[in-house]
Amino acid sequence: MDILVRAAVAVVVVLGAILYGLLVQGVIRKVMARIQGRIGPPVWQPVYDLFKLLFLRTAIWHGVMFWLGPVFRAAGGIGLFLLIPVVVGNPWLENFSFTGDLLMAMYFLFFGSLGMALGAAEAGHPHSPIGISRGLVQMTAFELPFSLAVVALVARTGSFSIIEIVRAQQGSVWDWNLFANPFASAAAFLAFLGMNMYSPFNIVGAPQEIPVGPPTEYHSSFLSMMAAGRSIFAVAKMVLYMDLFLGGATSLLEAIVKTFLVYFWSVFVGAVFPRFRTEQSVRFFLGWPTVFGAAGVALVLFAR
Amino acid sequence: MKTILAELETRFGATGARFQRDDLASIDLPADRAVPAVTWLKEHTPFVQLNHMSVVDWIEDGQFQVTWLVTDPRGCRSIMVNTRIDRERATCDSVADLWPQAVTYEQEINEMFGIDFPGSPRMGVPFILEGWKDMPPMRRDFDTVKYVAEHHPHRPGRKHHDPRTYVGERFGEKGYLHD
Amino acid sequence: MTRRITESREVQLWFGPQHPGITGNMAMQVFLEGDTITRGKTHVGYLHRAFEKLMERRTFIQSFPIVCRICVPEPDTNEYLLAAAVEEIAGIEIPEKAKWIRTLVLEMSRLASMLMVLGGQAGTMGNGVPPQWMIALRDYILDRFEELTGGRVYHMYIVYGGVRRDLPPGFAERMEENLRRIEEYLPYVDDVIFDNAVFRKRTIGVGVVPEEWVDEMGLSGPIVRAMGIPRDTRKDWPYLAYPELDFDVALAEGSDIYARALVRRKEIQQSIDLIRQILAKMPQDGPYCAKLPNMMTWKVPPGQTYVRAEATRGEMGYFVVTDGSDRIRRVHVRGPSYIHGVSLLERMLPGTNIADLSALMVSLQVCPPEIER
Amino acid sequence: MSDRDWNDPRLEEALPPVADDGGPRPPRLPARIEDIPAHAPIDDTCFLGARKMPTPIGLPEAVQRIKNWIRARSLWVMAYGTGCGSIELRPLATARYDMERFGIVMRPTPRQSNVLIVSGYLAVKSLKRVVRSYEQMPSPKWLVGLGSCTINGGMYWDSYNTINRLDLYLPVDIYIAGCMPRPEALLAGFDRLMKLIDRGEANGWHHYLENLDWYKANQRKLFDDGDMPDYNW
Repeated sequence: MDILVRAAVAVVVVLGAILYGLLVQGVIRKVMARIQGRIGPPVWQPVYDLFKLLFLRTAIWHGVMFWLGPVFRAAGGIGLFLLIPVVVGNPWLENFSFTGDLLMAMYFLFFGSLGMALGAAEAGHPHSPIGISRGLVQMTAFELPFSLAVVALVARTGSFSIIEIVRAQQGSVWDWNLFANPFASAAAFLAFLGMNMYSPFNIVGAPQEIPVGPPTEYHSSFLSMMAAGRSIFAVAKMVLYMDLFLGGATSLLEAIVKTFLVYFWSVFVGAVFPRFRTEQSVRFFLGWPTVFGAAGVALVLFAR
Repeated sequence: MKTILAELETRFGATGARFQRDDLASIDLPADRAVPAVTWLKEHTPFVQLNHMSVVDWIEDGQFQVTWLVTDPRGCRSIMVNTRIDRERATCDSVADLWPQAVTYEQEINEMFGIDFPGSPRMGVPFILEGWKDMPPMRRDFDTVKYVAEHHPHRPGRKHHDPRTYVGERFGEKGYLHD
Repeated sequence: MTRRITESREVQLWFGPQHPGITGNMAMQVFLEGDTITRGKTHVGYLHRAFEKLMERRTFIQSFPIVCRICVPEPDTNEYLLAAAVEEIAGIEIPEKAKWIRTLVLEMSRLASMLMVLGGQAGTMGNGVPPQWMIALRDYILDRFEELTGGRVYHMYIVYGGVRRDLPPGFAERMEENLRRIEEYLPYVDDVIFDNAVFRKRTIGVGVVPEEWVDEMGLSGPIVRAMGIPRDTRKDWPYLAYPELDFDVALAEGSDIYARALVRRKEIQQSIDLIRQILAKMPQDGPYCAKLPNMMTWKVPPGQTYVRAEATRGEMGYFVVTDGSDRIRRVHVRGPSYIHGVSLLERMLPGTNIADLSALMVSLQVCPPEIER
Repeated sequence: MSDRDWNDPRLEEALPPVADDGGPRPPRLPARIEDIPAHAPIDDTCFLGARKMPTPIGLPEAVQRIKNWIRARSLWVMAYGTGCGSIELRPLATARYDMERFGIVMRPTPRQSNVLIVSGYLAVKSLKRVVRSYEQMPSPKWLVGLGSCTINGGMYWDSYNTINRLDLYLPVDIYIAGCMPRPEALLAGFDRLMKLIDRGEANGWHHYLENLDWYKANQRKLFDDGDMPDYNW
């Protein structure tokens, strides 16, 4: 296949993914508003905000790393998304998945946040370092159950290729890892709460404590780039979880439905809980989720 | 409470003991005996709370009136201990070592009236005002209208009415309370 | 700031004045080691309007539009206290019905303010749902206020000698309907706030006020009741129609943020019951305002008094001095936040986690306008 | 939100005219954002790093229209309760008068907000912070004066600590009168502001940068630079 065509298709897919992520955010704001008894913004509101931020101007200078922070984040999101097959069997939507892409995905999951932390630390605003330290601590905490869950899946399929994992789950619904290995799924979905940074795990950008945390000083087009990166990052995470636990998708509609369900899991939890303190959230992730992850690995090993 | 007032009169030469309500008494003390009296009330009587501390500017007599309101929280009684100090050399003993929140009261009084409390921390530390260059604003002789005319220009076209005449001609001489 | 971060072990953080975790408009200058505050200082004065200076320039009746602005969420306590102090000095007896209407208004304002602060308590920990519900519920009370007084927030309803106008016909029924609506929602609020595992984790044992500070610093209100000490101005210094109403002081144990929130939750129910009692026992006829001289030329004999009432935040007091002229000589507002917000908060800052700071501030219910007036 | 047509000329007449009262008032500016001169030279003598930003020119009319249309639909309000008017912002943001319907949300930091609501009286100590917050906001930004106290001092006209006219120190795009304005009044004011932005006529931010010296002179009458708070974030 011509590489140029692949590149063009990839660009289109990435743009579509960003739009989809923004729309998901809009729907989520609508749902939250309904929970709070309000009408809520139009579904297109995140798109408006993105473009409005593009039309703002900047008048401050914090150094090159500061401007590169959103770039790192967007790069992490796009890199993660392009590695994960959205629709298995569709040559255009399988992206650039290859054998062993799960390892790359594990790496990219945290690359964006690390680059973001590098950039935000340049701002000099004390909220940024506090938020960064909180974020990195929490990241290391929920990485453990997530890695254990991934190890369990890999031990089950015996392959690091996401496509292989998806293929292993085809057939009936009971072949999905969600039901085939409930412990690993529980660990991974609890880690997903921390990954999405909705409450009770939104300790990084806690508005009442350290207003919006690391991105305090970001504004105008840099904030809009960060919003785009955040949206595609969210989409990539949704797709990854769909592929790993919900048996992937064989059509675009199926993919949309499943990713939506994956994301709403964290929203419904976040709607009713206040925020953890940092050490409390670390204790949480090193508690039951880790036990579930270990149990998932044990389940696979004894099932052999 | 009568016995305590009598004690104050005998021990500290207090005068003018009177009952405002049956749970609120008021007593006057000379300036040098006031803080010892308040200390005695805190140490030897159930009046352990400093509920309020205030200053009144009697510019006609050239005096400041300092009032401590000490309260017996269990018996639900209060005594207003008043004293008069000279308005020119305005210094008064501090009670900051008796009650920690008195630091804040004395800081504000020092800023708003210019009364000095020797020994109290945060004397001269700005509490409410910032970059204030005029005289202490709560003194009676500080003319706020003149200050406003100098510093905060009005929007032209704003009218002022004297309520005595204006309300009279608007609502009749009775005033508007009885309709 | 970058210099401080790299050079010293402490990070200086200005918590406010522009900070969403701050109630009102004040600032806390805190020094952090990690997430823990080592030392701090409160800065007030951003809302100073010089009420006490302005009231020296106003006639007695003109003071009402000013005093009700002293505390924004709960203006009626200020109006009542000024009226009560001046009436005591001038020796005015207010009619029986005025007493009951004043009690009703005070309880309504307590209920509205209590709803707002309980929602805000959950909001400071990132739970956005209860504030939305509670403030929407508070609007029911504001509607009744609007019907009764004409104003949503500022009422200027209590005047010398009584109140400004009578209850409109059918007020009790509409009030009862609103109270029922509020009581429908309160169980959901309990589920989201008090039965919430994360909320309990965050609040129990956090922000404990030692019991010996009560007499030492003159604390009052829910902070004291959360220690299990039954101290309520409405019981201890009975005023208006409170002695004729039966209610018992809402208490809780533990003296932490959770206990204070629990006290507020109980007092919401208490206020609802009290409003029902008042509307039931209130005399239906009779004058609502005593006969008064012409307010424009009214001169009050010289005197000096201190009156107190139970606001939502604690004991609120007015120290009023008159000198026989037609203007107040001196009025000094003793807001509970004056002690809770400056002295107590500064004393509790060291050792507090930065994550708990705004929660602590809301649970002390600091109201900056009444600190600096 | 409201079925009123703000472009109705009769309404324009009904609005109070700009008082031609000899009071201190900056020079007028072109009404539309497109008519503003391209680039004003950056002066380094300005205060707290407020810079005159060039207005983009050469853009076709349609692009400006689209920009304004989107700007009007995403207003981020800075959550800074400077006065007692902010008590009515809570009902405005919550279930009864839901301002998020119109894309108006509260943002906690000035760097990410476009609209600054000065909710009521401003003490001098508070005005310093408001000026700093306003200058930290990225352009284009709008300022809403809420309550009578920002218009003419309201009931605090003779208070030594509150300013009487906000528009001497900061460019006010729209005033909402009342003490305090009801949430409906706030919604109407926001509606008006959106219409102005949509028509590209709400350019008080540019007015501020064009007449920076005039505004700074007024501010320095109240406080000098050395008197500003020591933190700059």
